[in-house]
Amino acid sequence: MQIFINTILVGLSSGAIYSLMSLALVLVWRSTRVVNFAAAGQAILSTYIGYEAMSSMHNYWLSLPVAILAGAGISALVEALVMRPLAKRSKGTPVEAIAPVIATLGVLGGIRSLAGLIWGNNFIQYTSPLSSKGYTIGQTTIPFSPQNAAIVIGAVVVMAMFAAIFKFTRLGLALRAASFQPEISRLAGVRVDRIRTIGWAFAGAAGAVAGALVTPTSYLSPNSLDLLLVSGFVAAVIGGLESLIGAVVGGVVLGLGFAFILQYIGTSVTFSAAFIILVIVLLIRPQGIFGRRSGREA
Amino acid sequence: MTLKVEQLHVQHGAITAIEDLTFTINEGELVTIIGSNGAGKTTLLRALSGLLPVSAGSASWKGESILGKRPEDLVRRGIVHVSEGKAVIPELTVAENLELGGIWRKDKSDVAAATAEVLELFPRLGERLKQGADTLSGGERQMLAIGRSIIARPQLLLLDEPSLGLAPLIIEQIFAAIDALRHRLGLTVVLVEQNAMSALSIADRGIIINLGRVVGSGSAQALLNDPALRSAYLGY
Amino acid sequence: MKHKSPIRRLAILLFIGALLIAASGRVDQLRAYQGAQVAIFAIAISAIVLLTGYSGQISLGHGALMAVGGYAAVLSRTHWNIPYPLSFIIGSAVAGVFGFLLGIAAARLKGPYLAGTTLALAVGLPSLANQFHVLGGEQGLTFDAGNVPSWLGSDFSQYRWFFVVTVIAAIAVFWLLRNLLSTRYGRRWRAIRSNPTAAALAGINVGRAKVLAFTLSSTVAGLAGSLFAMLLGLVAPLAFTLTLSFTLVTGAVLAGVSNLGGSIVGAVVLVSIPELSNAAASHFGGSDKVTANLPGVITSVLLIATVLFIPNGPKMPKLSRQ
Amino acid sequence: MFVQRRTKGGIFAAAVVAAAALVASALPAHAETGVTSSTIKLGVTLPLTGAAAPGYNKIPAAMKAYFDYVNANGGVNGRQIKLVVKDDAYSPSQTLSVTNDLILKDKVFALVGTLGTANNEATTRLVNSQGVPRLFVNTGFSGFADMKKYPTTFPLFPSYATEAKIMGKYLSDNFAGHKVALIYQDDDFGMDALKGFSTAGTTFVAKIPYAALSQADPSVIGKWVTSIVASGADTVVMFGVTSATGALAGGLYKAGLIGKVQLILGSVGSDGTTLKGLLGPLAPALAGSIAASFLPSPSDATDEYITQFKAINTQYNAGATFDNNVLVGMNTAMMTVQALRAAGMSPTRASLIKAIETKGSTWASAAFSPLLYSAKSHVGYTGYWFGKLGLDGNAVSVDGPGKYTLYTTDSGSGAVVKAAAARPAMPAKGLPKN
Repeated sequence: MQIFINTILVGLSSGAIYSLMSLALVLVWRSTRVVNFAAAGQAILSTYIGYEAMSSMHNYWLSLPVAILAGAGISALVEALVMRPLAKRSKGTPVEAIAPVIATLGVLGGIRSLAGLIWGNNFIQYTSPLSSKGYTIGQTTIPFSPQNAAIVIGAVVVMAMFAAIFKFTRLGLALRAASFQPEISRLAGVRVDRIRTIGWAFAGAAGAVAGALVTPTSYLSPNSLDLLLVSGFVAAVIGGLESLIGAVVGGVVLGLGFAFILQYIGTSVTFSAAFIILVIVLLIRPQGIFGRRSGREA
Repeated sequence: MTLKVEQLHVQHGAITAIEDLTFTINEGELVTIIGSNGAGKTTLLRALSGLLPVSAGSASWKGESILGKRPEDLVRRGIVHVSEGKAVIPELTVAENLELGGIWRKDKSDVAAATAEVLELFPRLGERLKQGADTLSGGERQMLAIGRSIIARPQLLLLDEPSLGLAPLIIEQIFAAIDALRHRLGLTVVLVEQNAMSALSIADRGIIINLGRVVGSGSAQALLNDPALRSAYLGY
Repeated sequence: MKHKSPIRRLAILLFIGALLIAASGRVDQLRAYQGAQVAIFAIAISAIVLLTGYSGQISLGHGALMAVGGYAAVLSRTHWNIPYPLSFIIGSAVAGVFGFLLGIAAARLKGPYLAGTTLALAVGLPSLANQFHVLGGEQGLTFDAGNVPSWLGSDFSQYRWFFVVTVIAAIAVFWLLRNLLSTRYGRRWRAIRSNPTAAALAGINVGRAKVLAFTLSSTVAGLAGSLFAMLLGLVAPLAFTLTLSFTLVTGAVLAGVSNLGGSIVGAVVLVSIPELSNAAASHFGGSDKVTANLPGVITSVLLIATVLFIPNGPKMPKLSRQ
Repeated sequence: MFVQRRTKGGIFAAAVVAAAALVASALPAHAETGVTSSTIKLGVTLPLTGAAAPGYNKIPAAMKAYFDYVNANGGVNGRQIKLVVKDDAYSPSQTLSVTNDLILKDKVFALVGTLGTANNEATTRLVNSQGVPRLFVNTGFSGFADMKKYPTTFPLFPSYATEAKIMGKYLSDNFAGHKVALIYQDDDFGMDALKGFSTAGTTFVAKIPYAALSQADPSVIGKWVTSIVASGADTVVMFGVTSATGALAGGLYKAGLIGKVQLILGSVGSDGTTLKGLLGPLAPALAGSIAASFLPSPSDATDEYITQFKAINTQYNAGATFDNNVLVGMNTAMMTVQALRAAGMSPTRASLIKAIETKGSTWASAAFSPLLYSAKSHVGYTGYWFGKLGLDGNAVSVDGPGKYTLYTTDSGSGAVVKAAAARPAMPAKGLPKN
């Protein structure tokens, strides 16, 4: 019983971690219909900037907003300097759907190399004042720590905040309209270019939250978020790509599925587990848990 | 105080879609552009609304050039283009589609007023405000597209094939609505139509283009009565 | 445009191949190796072009399909001691069967969902080698390509021989694919790509055509994997990483995606960009951090610039410029 | 006049030819690849970028620093050593590509310290066909000692199987009656270890495999801890890479198990400095852990090898933090210098290999273990000592500072022998005179 509960807690806490990256990917998908593999790179860079901020200010909480602003800025730059010109140039060509994917991979590689160039290919600690020691209930220490709680709160806050922006604000309406029908949106007076950049900036901010909250549970290196990118993308697909709630639910489904497979089936399928979970979900719902049936193709 | 198009030239890759097009439309006029498929009608509207780059010539609205401007800026100057094919966003609700029409406007009370006018004109939209636009019929979608454009308080309305794919009864309703709107709001309207009969029935004038050039023009009445034009472009 | 006959195509390809093979005697071993790399990449990229450019499906998992082909080739050669050209055919066939099964699942998935599934496959599949003893674990299994045929003479280097083998394979693949694409299958795929709904209305079984495309693409990827095993002399999980899958899609984009001939250009660019970056980086020098990471920065900048400025691949159709 | 001059010229020419012939007879028929009258060029491949890079990327700079030091002191028989470093990002196909460059373009004399099992496997065909010596490969895979398959390859590190067998002996000597759990990487690295433990007859209450690099995922760490708790283990053997050791420490801390579970770490994952970077303020969580090593502790100020290497590091390596990776780099470089010296005034690839086979076992190196090089064996080190990690993350021998007890054995079924550690003295100023 204890093992079962622990497995659930492990699944939930890692699910929250996947959710944060998943949110960053869904936010970009919603605003420009691009799977942004650069998200991990952007989050790495913003986390390094957060690390620098903490080194000079000696306060994790003050470094958080720095990292988030940096993440938003980096993401906006990537959109304005690379993705927007590319979208215009590749429009109507056979590569329209996948050239952006390649561009984001290029950005990912570039940022990783840049981070290595500046900070070196080493492990760096970016620590939070929150304990990573699990809460103690009676005699037992459960595998859920204050830092995990911060991650869960972070995921929920990011999800709720952006869901509210999308649902209740004019900016949110413009973001949705611009992603579904850019041309009609422009004809309705939406400044689509600017709106897309804002969409990317939001995603960058979400990614920065992911990087800054997750890194204290492990370490920082140019490649330290690589695995999270894969889990985050799989979680986003499970959730249906469109929906922010789906991103979080997808993360939790993946986290729980992963924890249970590791515990009860074995570690021999560690890297295949994501594939197995994804196939099961997509066999039942090819458009993901919260995806629209009419969702357009990438 | 007019829409003035002079020697307009639009290149579509290697194909010249519009070649040396010149015409003038006076304020408050409803002019229909008639021509066969591929004559360059849609290209013309897309060029005027800033969706397509123009290779030569000039176009001005109220004395100011409208070329080289982005569509979202032209909307702010009162030039609103309702593009071909029931230009609504199916993923949004009816209410959201309407809200989008006034999203850039500062005067929120007037947006509310304009929205009320649209709902009065098209009561069926009012009944379906919370529904997704993808649940609407073709005619309702066209109403929604036109309604959204009205909330922007346009001066010059560019309408592309509002009758496309609609049943005759619905077409009649749509054209009646367009006619009512232009009179009530004092709109200048450029109406591109294949369905020349219906278009001419509400238009003041018609301009006939073919292969990117103006090949004829005249009052709606005169065009309807010109047998040569009738057989060549009106199909009867 | 007049269609070239299959025979004429073959003649042209054979002529190009003969030229290449003759030229390979005039370059050093290093270039011969890179030539073989280009040929293998061209085959693997054409697999993606077939899938993405013709049937409109996206795969981020072709590295895993190459792994299937490579492992099958190595195992069949080691355990049955068959000649290695035959092991290539077995490698292709096994990858094809695998691709058929995957294709059944893939046919009902749209763009990003398929991308996610194939990505998860690329991450998961190669690591399975550690679970089954027969697959050799982390250090992998060696592929014994034997010696260069003796009638070629003693100064015919092994890398030059690999170049000849891979060029012949590439010619065979290009010829077969080219002919296939001008049959009704090719037309069906193009129809599906440009408008799946219209294709379905026109009576094309979209699902079946997509599964066929996936199967064929996997077969070609399996061949590339077998040749890769030969060139590398081994199969190991680390040789078929996610990076390889990403590299192949990158090559396909550089190839213009819907252009088989572009595969070769894409492959050349893939092989030459790292070389250019290293050459450029070596001019700067500096600390270890710099020398290790500068090539990566330059590679990424070149890649982004290439995608940005030649988004439609090498053969940009002149008509569609706006 | 004219005739005379011609005659004189003729004599001069004849003299030159004769002299040249004399010189030529003293030299091999042709100069060896990578060797000139003033230089010897060597190559190394290892991950400088990518997930596997941290830690390992310090090795080449340390090797270069030692070579620079030797070069500044006259080089090897008058030749300066040049090291060409290539990044393979830990991908075997990249290893082959850059090794092609090293052998066919840069034309190195030998490869030194190339890292990774699959990576070395991928270049084996090339290395064998070109007869390139591949010295002191950086992997514990026992297979590379197979002289038939890898005639020019010399492993240096003890094999993982050896390490596990020795650890098993240590456990039965010191932890009899304890409940021991094992965490291992479920690839060849771990399989070799399982083999060693099974030869030693060690029994575990739980064996927890994990896939390489999966330690970056929180669920995997959660699973380790859950399994440890469920098994009731009071002792945990970690046979993984450094980032896995770090992740385990984090997981145990999270579960409140620090101080309740005795950790025993394999040599691959117990470098104190790297662990400190990984764990930051959590680093003291590892204090009290027992670690197996074959090299002395990088922090042992009483060790003559360490103090000498540290001095070289300060002067030639921009004072990089002296850790196990720097030590490995310097030690490998010092072995290489001795091999090159022993290969003769006109070293050839054949003479280099012969030199190691005939004299390699006598050379000075930092490890306490003997070297088993001979004409019949390419096995390098075979022994380990055990240390306890302090609060600073550095290991101190369990027998007290500077007192090393060495356990030696082979990769097969041979017995584990316990002895006081002994090794050749550090050459004066760290410059071999073999």
